[in-house]
Amino acid sequence: MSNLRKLDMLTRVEGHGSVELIRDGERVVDARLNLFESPRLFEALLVGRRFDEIPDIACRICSICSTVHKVAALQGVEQALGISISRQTGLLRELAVQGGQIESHALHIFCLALPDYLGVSGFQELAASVPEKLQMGLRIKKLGNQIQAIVGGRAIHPFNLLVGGLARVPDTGQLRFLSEELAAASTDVAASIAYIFNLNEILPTLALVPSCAVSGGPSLFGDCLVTSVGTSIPVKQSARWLNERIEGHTHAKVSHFDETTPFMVGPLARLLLSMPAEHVHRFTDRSIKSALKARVVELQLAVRRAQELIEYLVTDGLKNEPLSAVGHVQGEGAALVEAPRGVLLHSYRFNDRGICRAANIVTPTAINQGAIAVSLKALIATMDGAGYAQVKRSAEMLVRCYDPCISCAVH
Amino acid sequence: MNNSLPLPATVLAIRSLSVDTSLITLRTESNHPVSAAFLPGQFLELSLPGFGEVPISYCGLPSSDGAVELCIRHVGHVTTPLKDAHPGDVLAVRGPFGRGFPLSTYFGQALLLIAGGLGLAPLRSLLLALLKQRDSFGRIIVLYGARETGALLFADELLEMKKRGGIELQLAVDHHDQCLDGPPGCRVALLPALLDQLAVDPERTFASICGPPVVYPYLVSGLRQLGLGNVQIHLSLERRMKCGIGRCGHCAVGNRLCCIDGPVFSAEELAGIEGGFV
Amino acid sequence: MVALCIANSNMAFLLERLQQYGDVHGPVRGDDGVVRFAALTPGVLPDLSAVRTLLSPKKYLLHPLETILTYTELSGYQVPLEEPRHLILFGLHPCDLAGISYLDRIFLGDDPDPLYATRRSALTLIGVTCSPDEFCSCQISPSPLEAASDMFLSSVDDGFAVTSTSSRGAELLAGVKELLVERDGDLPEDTRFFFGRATSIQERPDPDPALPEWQEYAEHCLGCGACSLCCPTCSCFDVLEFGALDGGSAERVRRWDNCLFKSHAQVAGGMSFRKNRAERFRYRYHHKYRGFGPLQGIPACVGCGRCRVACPTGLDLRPLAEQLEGGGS
Amino acid sequence: MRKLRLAIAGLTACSGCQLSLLNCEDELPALMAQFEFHFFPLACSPAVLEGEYDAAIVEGCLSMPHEKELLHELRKRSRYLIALGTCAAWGGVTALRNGEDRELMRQQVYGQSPVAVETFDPLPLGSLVLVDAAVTGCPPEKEELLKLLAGLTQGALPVENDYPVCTECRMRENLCLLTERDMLCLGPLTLGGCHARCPTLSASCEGCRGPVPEANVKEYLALCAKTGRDEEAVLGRLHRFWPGWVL
Ligand SMILES: Cc1cc2nc3c(=O)[nH]c(=O)nc-3n(C[C@H](O)[C@H](O)[C@H](O)COP(=O)(O)OP(=O)(O)OC[C@H]3O[C@@H](n4cnc5c(N)ncnc54)[C@H](O)[C@@H]3O)c2cc1C
Ligand code: SF4
Ligand code: SF4
Ligand code: SF4
Repeated sequence: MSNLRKLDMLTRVEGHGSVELIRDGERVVDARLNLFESPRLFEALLVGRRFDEIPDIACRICSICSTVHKVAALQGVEQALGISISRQTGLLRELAVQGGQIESHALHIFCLALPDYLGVSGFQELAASVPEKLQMGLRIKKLGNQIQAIVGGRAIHPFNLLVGGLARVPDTGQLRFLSEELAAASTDVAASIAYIFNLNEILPTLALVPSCAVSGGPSLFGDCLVTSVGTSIPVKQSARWLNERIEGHTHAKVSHFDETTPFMVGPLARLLLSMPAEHVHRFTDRSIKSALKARVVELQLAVRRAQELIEYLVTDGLKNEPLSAVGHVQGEGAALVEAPRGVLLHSYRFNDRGICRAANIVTPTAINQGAIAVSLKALIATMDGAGYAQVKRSAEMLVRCYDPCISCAVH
Repeated sequence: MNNSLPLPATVLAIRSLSVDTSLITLRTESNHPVSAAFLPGQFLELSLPGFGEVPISYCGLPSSDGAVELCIRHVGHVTTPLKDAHPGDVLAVRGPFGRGFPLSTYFGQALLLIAGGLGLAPLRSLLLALLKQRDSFGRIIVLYGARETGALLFADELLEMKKRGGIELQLAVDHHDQCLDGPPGCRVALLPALLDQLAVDPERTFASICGPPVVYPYLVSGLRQLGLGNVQIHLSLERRMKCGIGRCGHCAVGNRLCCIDGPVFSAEELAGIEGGFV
Repeated sequence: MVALCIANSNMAFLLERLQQYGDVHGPVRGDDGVVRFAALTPGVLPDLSAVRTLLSPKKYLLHPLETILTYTELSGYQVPLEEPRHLILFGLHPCDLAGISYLDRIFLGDDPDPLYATRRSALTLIGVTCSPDEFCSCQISPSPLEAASDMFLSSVDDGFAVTSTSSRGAELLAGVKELLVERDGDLPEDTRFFFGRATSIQERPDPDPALPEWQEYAEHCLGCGACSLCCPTCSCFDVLEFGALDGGSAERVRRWDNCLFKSHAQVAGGMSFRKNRAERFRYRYHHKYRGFGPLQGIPACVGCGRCRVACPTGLDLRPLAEQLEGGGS
Repeated sequence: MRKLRLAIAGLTACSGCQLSLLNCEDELPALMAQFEFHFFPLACSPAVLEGEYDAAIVEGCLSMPHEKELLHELRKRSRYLIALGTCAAWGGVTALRNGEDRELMRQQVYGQSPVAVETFDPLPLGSLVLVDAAVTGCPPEKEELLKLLAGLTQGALPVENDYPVCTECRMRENLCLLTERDMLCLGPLTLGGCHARCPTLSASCEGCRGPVPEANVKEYLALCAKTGRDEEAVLGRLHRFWPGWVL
């Protein structure tokens, strides 16, 4: 059991990691996030598989983000092989991704993070202390799953999304049902915003590193990366720019701007880069502790956007379409999509038989490691003199602000 | 009559007979056919709520007060949790089902009861029925074998019957070492070998058999050597059953359904049928 | 002879009228080309030229998966009460009618199955003439099973002659009378002719296990279950019980089974009475061509051809049956 | 009534099986009434194993030494150990290239840099400890997961299926994608229980629930060969969720 105790698992996050405090005598001088998730070597698993298998396998990187992984992989493959998809397919994919966004955010806010704010251990205690809030969160979460299930065929690992289109296009009735549910959910979402913004702060204000997001704003899709320092990087160059490096204490690669500057991706980064006017006044402090607020605001954006998408789809009229044809078997391509936790890049190269020769997947939590390190350092600096347990608790809460998804990070 | 609905049956007593076998006494509605009107060799369907239903042979005699004795080996999904049954627990039963041993044909005849392992359960019911009218039958010979001493069921009861002179009894176990502290007269032998030294009047003897299916071919050929005809040999078969009333389609033996045409068949009926003795 | 006839052009009105007597279901061709028995709602017309549906009408009487008992600590086991909804099955071929009469023999009688009996009593059967294709075998070995219906539609030029064959049928016929026209002429013989004819088969020895066919079947069988699922007379079912999340109540379900599955003859401890697939094929053969228990001597195969069409590897017991059963009696 | 104590743990996996549990939004209140989720690091703090568990429900396969330790520990403390999902039951998607040179694969991802990760070819739980029951699927069906939990409240483990996806597909009267559309549907070889989720939407079964007992791979390959499919490609496809297929 010795090793196990040493593991000291960070809880209420996806995957396996721990926050390690570094001490100098009695003083805590630094902290770092260790990811000891098993590297499943997905990029190697994908090598040798045919192009149409890539998205099915790649989405298994992570369940919470499976829809967005699937879609990013699909678009990466399609980019590589010159496959153009219909408007309908594009809209449905985005709808599924918005569903994933809703589910993931609701899960994080109401099951994983809220206990930090109320000083409880998890959803069981929430059910005892704030049952209506938990119920509200679960209702929103369920809606996110319903969207993913109706479009993707299943809430986790959506099989209905294929290279070039969908196996079965949902019918108008199903979308109308979702539309009604979404309309009904807006009350819950508004109540959630009010509730979350009124929670007591649990962390100090800590300076932020620069932000980075995919260009499309609330659509979550786009063809370049934009940053708070004014850079704009087209998808083709983003893999090189994201510049993954291997660092010793983690199984995940780490990304840095210009070799050295860490940056942040995720809900807060997205909002800071394209803040809807109605929310500007709510994010004046520019601190990572606002990440939860950013998430709940995004919940609202996602619900609205999903309604909009359904409106387009229903107005266009849903029709069964054949899968788009493959343009060429050989090629290279990449796609960027905003996952719930930030920028996600899938990039692939195929040989003349359509077999994958190289795969590169960059995930938000991997990117965020640098930002997390900076935040942890800053936190430790503000807590000089605090006891080990207290620092540890705060450090873990801080890490949770990034809602790390460690399976994604390590894949 | 509705044979599809299990009726409540309360556990009156449960007694362990061996490591994996218990005798459960249930109380059902009094004067209901499920407890009051069955023949030895027939079976009922026993339900454990939440787990399912299994066919179980009657192990005792019909009674008017609703009591039913069942001997249950704890081997799987439904039967294992029955090990933890307590007096007062409510199970459910439906039955009686199937064709039992032809008691009326046995009148005036000598009986050779051959049981292997758990096969004693239905034969105990038969034996009790025979002993109730002891004078109506000739010799009653019981050959009973089990894996090991500890697996011999109802050994005391059988020895007691023997002491009272009601039956002739031969006990046997498969394994030598465990036999040392076995009941008096227990041999180490395989069940078919018990037939070797047996002398019976082949004209006036019927054999009733229940045991593991593997021994059936050997027992039948042994009995044939003793001079018994196929019509004088009755075997109780075990098959997968899901309804007990001839519908689920699992238990057919040749053209017959074990649950309604059996489980007791004559060797005549089974002769030449694929899987009949297996 | 005078026959009452419905013109093809009046079919939609006939169905509409029938809907007053209950839900009407019939063979409907889906977008995917599959023909299934499904609701004939206004605007949905039956495909009366289709030779066969994927599943047989047994799905209405014996659901693929259904709760047969519920259990609560308070009331013990109970048969779930079902509101018997009147259902008119429209466009049944004689083989399917015979299939239903086979199921009736198993599930009705002295001790009827409560769910089956409820549904059966609410069922009206309207048969229709068919034209057998190369997969059908009713014409090769006639069945002793009756192709009994309440009403029957015999194909005549541009329509059908309608006859009632039960009192329920007569009632319906009276109700749709205005849609029918009287016509002179004899009704053509239809495939009902092949049913209810042979009385019983003679005693035959068990099929020889040494025949090479068994092993061949076994090797090519994927064990997918299609053959028995779509068969109108395969009615093996498995029974399972599930406890509920409240920790006390439970439900017992039955589910269509297939004699080619591993567990079909398996008992506690993993021992099986039909360990290999070749043995299981003989079992299937026995059931389809010889009959079990009370239905001994009554071949269950009604010749609809579904199993041959459905089997992904094209397995077909028929040629062997023709050889061993001598082409019927 | 005493609540049943559960340990819910994830080994090498995507957390999808655990998420399937959290996706039972409607049933969570009923579940909380019956169970104490004592060890459930994904959703509850702290992650400390303590005392005995009525059941340990374990997601994921084994691929790192400390996971073996954790699994032994869970086994020791639990009355039932349940493999949740295809990774736990069969190895799953991560075992796709089992048997190949792991160091080479590592280099394909991490290059030459010396990242110190001790991993081995992914193994199902049953290779190390006794598994009392498995709920397969990638991800597992909510319905089956709930049935498992409901069963536990009454002391029952689920009864295994032995029929393939095709059986439920035909029950739903779907068009057969394998025979009518010439698609590489793995339904005939895959354990049923998902109500033919994928073929019902005209998507091929990708075999996510692992092999059905008595799967007839030889005949399946012969069938594929008839329509001109390459055996290598079919086998490659089969290996997606279980590396153990043999002819
Ligand atoms: C006519 C008859 C009389 C029997 N009498 C007795 C008896 O007196 N005492 C006793 O202990 N056992 C008896 N058995 C065997 C008993 O029915 C099985 O041990 C029991 O069904 C096992 O169920 P399980 O759920 O515990 O085992 P599992 O192995 O988990 O069984 C799963 C399912 O398989 C079927 N099954 C398994 N084994 C058998 C079997 N042997 N026979 C029929 N179906 C089976 C059942 O439908 C069961 O629900 C009898 C069987 C038959 C057919
Ligand atoms: S349809 Fe064919 S392959 Fe499928 S179980 Fe029946 S015989 Fe076997
Ligand atoms: S579509 Fe697939 S699962 Fe369905 S019957 Fe055909 S092969 Fe089987
Ligand atoms: S159809 Fe196949 S791939 Fe789809 S859920 Fe079922 S087993 Fe998994």
